[in-house]
Amino acid sequence: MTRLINRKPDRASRLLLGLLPFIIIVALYLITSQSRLAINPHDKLLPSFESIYHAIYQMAFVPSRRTGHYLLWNDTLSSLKLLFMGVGISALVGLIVGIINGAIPLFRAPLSPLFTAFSLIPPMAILPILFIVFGLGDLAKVMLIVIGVAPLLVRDMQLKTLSLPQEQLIKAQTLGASSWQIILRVMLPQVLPRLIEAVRLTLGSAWLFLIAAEAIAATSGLGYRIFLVRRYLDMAVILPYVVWITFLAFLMDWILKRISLRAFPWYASLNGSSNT
Amino acid sequence: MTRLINRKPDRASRLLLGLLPFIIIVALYLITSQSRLAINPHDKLLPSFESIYHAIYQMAFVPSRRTGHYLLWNDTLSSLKLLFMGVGISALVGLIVGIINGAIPLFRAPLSPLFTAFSLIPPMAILPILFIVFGLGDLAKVMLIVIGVAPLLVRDMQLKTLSLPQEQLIKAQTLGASSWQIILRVMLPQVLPRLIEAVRLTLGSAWLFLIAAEAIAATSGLGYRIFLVRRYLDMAVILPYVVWITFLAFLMDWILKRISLRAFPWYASLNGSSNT
Amino acid sequence: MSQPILSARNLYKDYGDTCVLERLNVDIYPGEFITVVGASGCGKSTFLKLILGTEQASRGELLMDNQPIIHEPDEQRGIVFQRYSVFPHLSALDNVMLADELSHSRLLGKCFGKHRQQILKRASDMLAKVGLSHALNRYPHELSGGMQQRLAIAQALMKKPRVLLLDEPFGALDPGIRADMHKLIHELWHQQQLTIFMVTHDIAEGFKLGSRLWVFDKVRHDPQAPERFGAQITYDLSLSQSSTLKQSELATIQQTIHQGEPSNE
Amino acid sequence: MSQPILSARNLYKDYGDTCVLERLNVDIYPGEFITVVGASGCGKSTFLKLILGTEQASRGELLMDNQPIIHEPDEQRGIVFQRYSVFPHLSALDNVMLADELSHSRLLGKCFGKHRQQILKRASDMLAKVGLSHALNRYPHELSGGMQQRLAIAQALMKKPRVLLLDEPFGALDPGIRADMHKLIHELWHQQQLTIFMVTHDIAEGFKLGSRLWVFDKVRHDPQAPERFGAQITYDLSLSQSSTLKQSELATIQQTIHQGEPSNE
Amino acid sequence: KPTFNIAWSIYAGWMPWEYAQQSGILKKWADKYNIKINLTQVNDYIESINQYTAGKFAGCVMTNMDALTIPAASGIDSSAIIVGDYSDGNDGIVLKGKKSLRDIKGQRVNLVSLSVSEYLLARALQFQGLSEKDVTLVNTSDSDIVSSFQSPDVTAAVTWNPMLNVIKSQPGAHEVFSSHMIPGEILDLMVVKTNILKKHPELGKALTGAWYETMKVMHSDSKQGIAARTAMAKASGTDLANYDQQLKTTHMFYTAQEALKETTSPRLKETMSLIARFSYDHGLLGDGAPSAGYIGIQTPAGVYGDKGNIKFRFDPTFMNLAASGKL
Ligand SMILES: Nc1ncnc2c1ncn2[C@@H]1O[C@H](COP(=O)(O)OP(=O)(O)OP(=O)(O)O)[C@@H](O)[C@H]1O
Ligand SMILES: Nc1ncnc2c1ncn2[C@@H]1O[C@H](COP(=O)(O)OP(=O)(O)OP(=O)(O)O)[C@@H](O)[C@H]1O
Ligand SMILES: [Mg+2]
Ligand SMILES: [Mg+2]
Repeated sequence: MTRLINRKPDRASRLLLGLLPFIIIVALYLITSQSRLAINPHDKLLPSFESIYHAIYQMAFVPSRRTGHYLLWNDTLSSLKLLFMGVGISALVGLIVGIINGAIPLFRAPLSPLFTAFSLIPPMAILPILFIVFGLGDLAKVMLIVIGVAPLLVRDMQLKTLSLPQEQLIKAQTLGASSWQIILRVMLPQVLPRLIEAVRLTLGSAWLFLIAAEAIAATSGLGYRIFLVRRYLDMAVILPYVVWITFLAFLMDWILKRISLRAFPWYASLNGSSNT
Repeated sequence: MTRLINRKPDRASRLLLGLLPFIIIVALYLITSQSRLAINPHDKLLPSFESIYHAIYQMAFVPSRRTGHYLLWNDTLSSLKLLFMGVGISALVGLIVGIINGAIPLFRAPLSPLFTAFSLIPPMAILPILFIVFGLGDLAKVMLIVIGVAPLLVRDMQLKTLSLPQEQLIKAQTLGASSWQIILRVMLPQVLPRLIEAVRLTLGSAWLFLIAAEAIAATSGLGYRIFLVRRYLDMAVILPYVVWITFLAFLMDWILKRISLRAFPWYASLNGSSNT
Repeated sequence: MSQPILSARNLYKDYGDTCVLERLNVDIYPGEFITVVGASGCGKSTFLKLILGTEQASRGELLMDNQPIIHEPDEQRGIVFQRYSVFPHLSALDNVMLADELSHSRLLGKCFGKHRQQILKRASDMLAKVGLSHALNRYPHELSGGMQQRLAIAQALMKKPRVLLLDEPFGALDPGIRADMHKLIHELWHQQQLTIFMVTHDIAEGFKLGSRLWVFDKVRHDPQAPERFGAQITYDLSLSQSSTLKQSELATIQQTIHQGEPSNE
Repeated sequence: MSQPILSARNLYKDYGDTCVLERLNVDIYPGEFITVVGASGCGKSTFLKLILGTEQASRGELLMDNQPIIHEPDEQRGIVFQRYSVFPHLSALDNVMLADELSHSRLLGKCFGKHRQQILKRASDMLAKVGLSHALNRYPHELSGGMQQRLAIAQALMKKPRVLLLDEPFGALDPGIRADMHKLIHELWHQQQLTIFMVTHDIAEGFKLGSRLWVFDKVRHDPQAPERFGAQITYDLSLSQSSTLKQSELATIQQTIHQGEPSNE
Repeated sequence: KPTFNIAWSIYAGWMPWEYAQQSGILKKWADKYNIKINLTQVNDYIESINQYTAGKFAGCVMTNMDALTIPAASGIDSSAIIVGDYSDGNDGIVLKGKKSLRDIKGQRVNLVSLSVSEYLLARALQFQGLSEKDVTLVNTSDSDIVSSFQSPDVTAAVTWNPMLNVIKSQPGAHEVFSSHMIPGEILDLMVVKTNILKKHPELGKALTGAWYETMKVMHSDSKQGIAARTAMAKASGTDLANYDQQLKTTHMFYTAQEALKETTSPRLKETMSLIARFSYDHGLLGDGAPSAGYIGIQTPAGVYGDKGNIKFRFDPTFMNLAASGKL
């Protein structure tokens, strides 16, 4: 009679148990979908797996009649491009401003409250302003991501920089380091792995902003497609797109984790949270 | 010639420096607004401070002729109600499922992968599905918040529970604690302050989801109002609403921080990150 | 002599291909104070975990009162670790009260009213014994390292464990405080008639405190596969006779312990 | 005797209303090894910070070579803390090379080619001196506590500091390793003709290592306002004459140090 | 009491529903037929139709085109019981800095894709002998089309009121085409599920009765009429003057007779065939649709398309009752 907290399933049963909820979900979907389709064969809400498969085939492997593109790949490419630009710019801003804020009190004093305020503004509320300032092209979408994500990264990098042990900075000074050298050789390398971690944490928001922006004004993209086909309730397209986006999000997270482990072997051991 | 990193402004200059960027922003606004209004006095894009003041007065202190409500307060109340419900339910789910996942391997095996998958789905993408499943009432809005926030909280609580030193759990067992007692007296109280912290971190997303949901289906609420007047580009209403939302977000964050410091005096000292 | 409280019979412990402990055969009798020294990584903590029940033997058996030992920590075996032994979210008093509260209230793990008063009384007495009467309501983070370890000991003693396990309990303390703790644990051992099993890095501590000293070390070495053979008990000294220990032997022990420290490689 | 390298003249240090150090008047001469003991919280680290330049005197002055000391850490004053003294993101070699790299490349703080080879040579030699030749490419987290402190010392010595400040450098180490470190630091002191200022909690360590021992303690007490008066140097012993120290005095010192530890309140 | 949920969204021609609810007219008629009607405002027009299709509402306001492409294409048999108005300039194409529709060639056009806006654009291009290939469509949410028009890189937009009015009033903006030029093609309807209507004809009666009473109030220039229109203006987020201007470009059928005339004319069938073809060409009838006439559309003048698969009906029964005063 071991305690519940001490009973540990072995590898195989863990795998099985892990698959279980997904199998249940799929089964539930199949049952409700079939019962709905039995009543109304035109029902689009919970399409059968055949129609979903057909839709995927159409989107991924048949060029669109209107544009000649393979829609799924085209949408993915265009979304990923914007996402990478937005997240890349945010990371750069977060890194530079965050380190400067953390390192130099004279910069921190004016910039820290500003970015704190920025990080509290819900970006969706200022969408109209964004469109007016940045137009309707890709720039506005990238900027929405940047405005939504960069202030968070700035704050995180600033905190991380500030949390470096004071002892290290003193030590560096006794070794003759200038402010610039301390930033470059002590702060920057120690803050980089945390940047990757922070980017991983904000990737969800970045996707969110991208989809929201694409829903509002776009000519392609994963979010665009979902909100476009919403006009005729085409769940056979929406569902695989959602799964696809989820998979992409998972993949990116995984790749970033790998990179961090590879590039900063000393980090994982310092900080248990890196395997979040 | 002290190093830049060692030059610290005193309290007064820190305050002044902190205000500086905000003053600059206001000044810039005034200048561009005036120059635009000089060209086109009907310009709605950057309204003068008088029109903004007038709009605030109308929204906050004159009862609407139609419904007899003070619109601003009415909107605030209705938004806050949904926000609290959504965040409250998420926190509860996060706490309960998170602790159970963290404590009991047999539950963790099936639930952890499920919630990880959930946390990767961008809620905006399934917005259309949500409305169809949960209808257009408050439920759908609350559910959007829950679906967006709860999986993150579950994962965070699970990690926090798992990160409790193994030594503590062993110690509790040598004191005769059952699994249930360990959850109740060792895990729960130690995880609670982290819950507050996690809620603070996800509050921004919660606002985002609320505003997005209100934009699609609502008859009152801060997000609703912004989307309603957006059609007329009524910046005199949008701008104060954005500032107001930002202020509310700040206030909530501040209150949660206070509560945590008060209720869990032992936590701050354990964990430097609580003054985030 | 009385029945042994713990006995290892041909005990092996492997982690995968790594053999950590090899063919241990040993008895521990009630009232003994066993101190254990050995190189870092030689398996001292592992043996302690076997007694505690958080690890299981790979081969052979570990008996408590001639019964196979329960494979889960329980109230018979108290433990004090080097760190993390007290609950940071409970005041000193609550930390010590916890044990009784748990056994009196199976559902809530918390007592109220008269019950609580009784438990409070017992806990205060125990805290007085370890010299913490003045810090009843402080949280662990408000206590110094030494005070935290006193608290951990008080907490463990509330259950009257048959065996008290200590894993380098004073390793993180300053020398002065360490001496105080030695006095305390020695007193408690006598007063409460405990059976104590203590792992330490400090050989002087081992000699000073224990009634019996074990040295863990590998007897056999395979240069190609260092993980092939495990550690055994190479010295088992009854410390009443320790005066007869030869100076050369002492030096050997000293060296044994330090060979695990990488800075001397 | 030569010119004092450091001298305190009527030195006071207050934090707000709390007086930490009170009217210090003292000289330190080149080549001295000063060990400082005193109760916890009595201001030992504060005095060290004053020398380091990270804190400034409230009244009076602190002179280095008869000049007001620079209010910022610089290359003349090396430091080793109890923890966090090495950079976790650099290998042992990089940690030690850092000092030279910084001075050769003002812009990048990183050297390449021939320069790098020279620096690498110097750094390896220094690491050999502290016995870390076998761990050149390991990261700090792969080193034991003792090895990390060796690394920190090697790192600080690369700059040939005029004063080497040590704040409880061995406080977190096990007794065996501590003894090794004592040997090392004593050798380095002789070889490199350093001036060392070392804070410690272990009075035995203080006596064993230093050429001069200070005891910090409050002379005056105001029971109503304990923060009113600061600590002074109550004993200043030249350890060549320490044999003349009376047994009773030693006991007093011992007691002084421990009165700061809350567990004895 | 049987209860029915009806959805509506903000649009000049549908604001009377809000007033009918506010003023108690709707409740009066519901009580008369002993039913309960819950009117729900949905901020996002498309979402309201989706909800109707998914089964959350018994009825919903929508245009003729959306009624065909969303509920009917999803197999939900729907009946339009009230033809409220047609857009008579309420939808328009606006160019920035250009005055002729021809100039639209090669531009990026911002509009809500697959909506009546795209239909309007397609019709306009037809007039010019152009096709949709000559422009690039940028799907733009209706609530953001106004703010996006402020940015210099947006030069062409198709939208409806109230956004159209705001955009038109921008300096340099010219309306080059509007629904005024295709009268009667964009109809605004009250659509109810056919099976519910069969079971509960009193729902149709109550809705129709309330609608035409509201029409009467709103059409007059009496104090009450102005008050009613002011309330509608407020509810849509604007003022009376602006709302009246929007009404000018909305051809309201203030009486049941007018509405009937439009509904029973053979032109309706032609219009619907145009729309069906447009929808088919754009894949709005679903991947499975073999032809434009795949979904049958019943009008008083006859059925367009497959008679065996009628999913969208113009049902003049209730307007007839209203016209003859039998409600
Ligand atoms: N869970 C585990 N899986 C694999 N190997 C382990 C595990 N736990 C311990 N070991 C290995 O077993 C050996 C003994 O570990 P143990 O912690 O018992 O040493 P120790 O004598 O307590 O050392 P120290 O003095 O450093 O505390 C080590 O080599 C360690 O790497
Ligand atoms: N920045 C500060 N602000 C206010 N008070 C401080 C500050 N730094 C130190 N003190 C106070 O000054 C006193 C001396 O601290 P200091 O760290 O010098 O003690 P110490 O002798 O090094 O103690 P320990 O042996 O514990 O390291 C303490 O009472 C401490 O609370
Ligand atoms: Mg161990
Ligand atoms: Mg100190």
